[in-house]
Amino acid sequence: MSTKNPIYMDYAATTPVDDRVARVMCECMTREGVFANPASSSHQPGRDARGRVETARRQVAELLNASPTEIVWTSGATESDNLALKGAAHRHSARGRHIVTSRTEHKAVLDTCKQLEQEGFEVTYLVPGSDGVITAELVAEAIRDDTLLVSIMHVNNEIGVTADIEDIGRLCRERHVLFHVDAAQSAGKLPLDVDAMCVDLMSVSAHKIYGPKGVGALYVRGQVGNRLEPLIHGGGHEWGMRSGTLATHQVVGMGEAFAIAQQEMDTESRRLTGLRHRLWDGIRGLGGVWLNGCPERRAAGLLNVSFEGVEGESLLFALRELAVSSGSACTSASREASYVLRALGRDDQLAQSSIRFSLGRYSTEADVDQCVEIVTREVNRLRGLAPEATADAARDWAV
Amino acid sequence: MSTKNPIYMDYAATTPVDDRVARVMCECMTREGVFANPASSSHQPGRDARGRVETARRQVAELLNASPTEIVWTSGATESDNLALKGAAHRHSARGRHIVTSRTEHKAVLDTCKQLEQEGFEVTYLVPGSDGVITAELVAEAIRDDTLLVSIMHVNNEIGVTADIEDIGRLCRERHVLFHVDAAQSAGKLPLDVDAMCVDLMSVSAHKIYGPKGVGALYVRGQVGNRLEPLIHGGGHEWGMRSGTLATHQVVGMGEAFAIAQQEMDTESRRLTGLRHRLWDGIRGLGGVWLNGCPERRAAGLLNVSFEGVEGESLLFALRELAVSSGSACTSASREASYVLRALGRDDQLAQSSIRFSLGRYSTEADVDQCVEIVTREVNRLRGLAPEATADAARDWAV
Amino acid sequence: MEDLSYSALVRERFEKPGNAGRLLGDVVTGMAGEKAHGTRVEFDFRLRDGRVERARFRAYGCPHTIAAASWVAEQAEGRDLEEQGWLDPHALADVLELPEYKLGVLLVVEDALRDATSKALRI
Amino acid sequence: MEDLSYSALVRERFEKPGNAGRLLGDVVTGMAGEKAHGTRVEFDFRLRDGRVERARFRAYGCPHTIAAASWVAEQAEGRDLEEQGWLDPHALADVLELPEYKLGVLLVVEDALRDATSKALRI
Ligand SMILES: Cc1ncc(COP(=O)(O)O)c(C=O)c1O
Ligand SMILES: Cc1ncc(COP(=O)(O)O)c(C=O)c1O
Repeated sequence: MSTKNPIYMDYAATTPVDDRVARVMCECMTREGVFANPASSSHQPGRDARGRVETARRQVAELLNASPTEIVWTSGATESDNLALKGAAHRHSARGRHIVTSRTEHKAVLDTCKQLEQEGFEVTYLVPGSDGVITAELVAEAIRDDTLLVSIMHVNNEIGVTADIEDIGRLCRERHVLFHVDAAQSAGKLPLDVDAMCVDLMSVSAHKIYGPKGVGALYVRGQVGNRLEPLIHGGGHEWGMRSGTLATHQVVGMGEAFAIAQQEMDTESRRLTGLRHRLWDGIRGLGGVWLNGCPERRAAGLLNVSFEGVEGESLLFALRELAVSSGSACTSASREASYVLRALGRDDQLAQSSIRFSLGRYSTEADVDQCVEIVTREVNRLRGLAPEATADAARDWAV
Repeated sequence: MSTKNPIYMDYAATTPVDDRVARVMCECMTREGVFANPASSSHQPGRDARGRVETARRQVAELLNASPTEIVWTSGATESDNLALKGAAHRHSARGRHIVTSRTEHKAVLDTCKQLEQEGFEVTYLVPGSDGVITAELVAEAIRDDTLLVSIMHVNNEIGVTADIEDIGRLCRERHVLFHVDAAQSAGKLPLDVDAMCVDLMSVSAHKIYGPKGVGALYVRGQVGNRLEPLIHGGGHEWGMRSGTLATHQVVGMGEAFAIAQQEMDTESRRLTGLRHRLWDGIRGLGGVWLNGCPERRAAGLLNVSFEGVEGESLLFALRELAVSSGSACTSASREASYVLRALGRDDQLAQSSIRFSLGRYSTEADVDQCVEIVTREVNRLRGLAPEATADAARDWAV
Repeated sequence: MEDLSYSALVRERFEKPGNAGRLLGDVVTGMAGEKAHGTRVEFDFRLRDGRVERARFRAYGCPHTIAAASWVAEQAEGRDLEEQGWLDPHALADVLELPEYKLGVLLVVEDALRDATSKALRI
Repeated sequence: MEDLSYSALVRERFEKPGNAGRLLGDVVTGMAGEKAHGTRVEFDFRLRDGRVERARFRAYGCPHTIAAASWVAEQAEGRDLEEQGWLDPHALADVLELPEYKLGVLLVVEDALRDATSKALRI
């Protein structure tokens, strides 16, 4: 079995840069290209670079239905999440010191919240139902008079389930609470509209949607000015909210990636939904498999499945012809089960025997069919090696 | 006069990506390349990406004579400076709450210090002599019992002058004070050795040395572990000091750029010193010109000159066949004179009539000769348009 | 996951685990571990003249568990039941090039072997 | 520096400023501004029959200053000294497409013109 070129099914972890995006990036790198510093306003090459940066800003703004002056470039959604939460908490703590988020958020939000707790903020972590959906009702129960900010992700990166963003947004608007949405997994995949969604802050990243890694943006509602306390000081770029030399090729790549995604969203989303159904239909034939998260409310290309009767590490190794993510963080000494799957109520053992398949722009029917074949063969093989389900094991599966 | 392709003499602002660097970056972007997430340890493409990241880390470490586990990837020197100063101040404030830096530091350090002052830290801003050199004596006078950190840049980005880094480092080591060096302008241009320099923290950037914009690193002395309070939380990448998906193509580009710079440093430095002398010899023929900063202790390619008798904005516009930086920050309504030149004692008017010429890898003798010709022609022309030196003006020039 | 760089022997045994399966008829079965804790190992022994004539294993666990159980089942065949302690988990860890933190799974394999052996001796 | 996008007229006059220089002999010189503040403008007028026969300017300042001084020197030629207030800085700002924050430099130009005119009238 060759593991040279596994079938890539980890688009939720990152995507390759689209060739069209790579092309415009390469125009902004070398001597022949637009390489100058966009902050070098004293000469034409610098102003040319600034022009490219501002075009990209419009492209990103358009996808979110925002104004270009509301887009702040960052180094990725992790930084955007940090800037949104810390920046709002530090700037607006007079409004209150309570934050609402959920247990199934990305670590970029959770670890930032933990840091804010250290600084004296209070955080409520919502627990979704077994379908993984964070509803407006859950949020409504948690909002208090001193709630400053609600931070809920749009599409969960592990299970692909979407939250009730518009309802939550409306609620936050009514209750005069700032609303941050981590849209790293939805930007370019689901329609976004910061007005319709009543969003005040929205984090996006380029590399989840065929742009480069290492660049993202934060949407910040409102007029130009210091609306957030910056994380990174030094010269006052980006309306004082984020200093540092702008990486022209990176933001230009992000702009192009967002423009392409906007154009192709509808057809691509239908195509991926079809592929995902084909994949699930193939895998469920195995029996003893569980779909994690609500089956309907989900991003097109993401499928997270728990496999009964096979151990997680062996499953992952057996599937090494596939580039997929597992339900456990493989660190050297411990195999911690996914905190997202555990929040949904999966027990450790089943969470560890879970695989996230995420499809994308270059996934084909042939990939899916081959994937189904490999999964079927290997899960059957491993189950064949395993002891019969004992009373003990049966208890495990009754989740 | 065509301004289509001005002669690029702004290498201190940013450099184009070297073709050799662009090539390795392109290997890590598209479908055919090493595009996976370096954090995706569950599959081979992810492990391949991690491998490339770690090779790059060794390349960067080597240039600094550091160990790879002491290199933390960031989005650039601005972030590195912020992480170094805030990270050390927040983690080690028990050591004291006093910081020593200089008036001629980059805004990434100065604005960060201002922020720390807001938080209750006390900062001493050293003022160099008219040669711009920050000496160990200056630092020694400022260090107190409660001094936590000294932050001094190696090469000044506006005037190219070098600080007494080794002496300052030895002093800090003796006094048990942390020592941060902003080496954004010296990495790859002057020999660096974190041990010989007794440096605890060192900021570097890729785009000043023919790598990509948007990636940098912070050297953090010592054993693996949370040595600094992170700015950006979320998953605990980079030994907990900097979270976020690593941008493979960016760090790989930085690694390659550093490796190339290390190889070519000696010959290139001699070549650029020659070009700089040629440029200065040409320009000084004009008369009424002042070299800013110490004439000897400087980075090879940087020359900052004040021109008497010509107004800054007109000078810059007249020199638009050259891509150079000016001694004033051109913002729409105000033309603030360079705070660095002012710290050296230049008055506002002369500071505004200053030009930074910075040469680099693609600068040629022909470029320099053409530059001298243009500068001579235009300065003479503008001086010809100006009123004679009045008593008032003569006073100006007697700086 | 540089840690998932399994040794050649582990890979081979994981792919084509010798002595996997179950023995029918007159066998003793030793077992140890719990699936809920990630590792479960069972050995079937068919005995003849105080020896293990045939041995088969079943395992739920990581690749090292499967490889180790397969190796042990193979090595058990033909051995005198009185030969105790022939399995040295540390030596096996060396053979399979196990990372240290995986020693625990070998102890489960060893327990299952002991269980089978002691049941066999009791017959 | 989108702000450095000078209008075509400013560019033209900056490149080839008409009426630059100095008049020798019997002239009046008006002046305003200080180099130390970034703008200094001087006009030389040669008079004949109560008119400005020739006008020349010298300027230290931004491109707008140079362009404006050149324009004013050109426009001044041939004018009756008694014709006051022909220079409307706001109108000139429009002609040169000056950004609003640059109005200050036009006032210096206007002051220099006034100074020259009033000196001329006093002769
Ligand atoms: C939901 C979510 N938020 C944040 C991030 C972090 O984004 P980045 O990789 O751009 O730092 C990711 C992906 O890694 C994500 O899936
Ligand atoms: C001395 C110095 N420090 C810091 C920086 C900031 O680096 P970066 O552009 O990578 O954010 C620069 C250049 O911009 C610099 O010259």
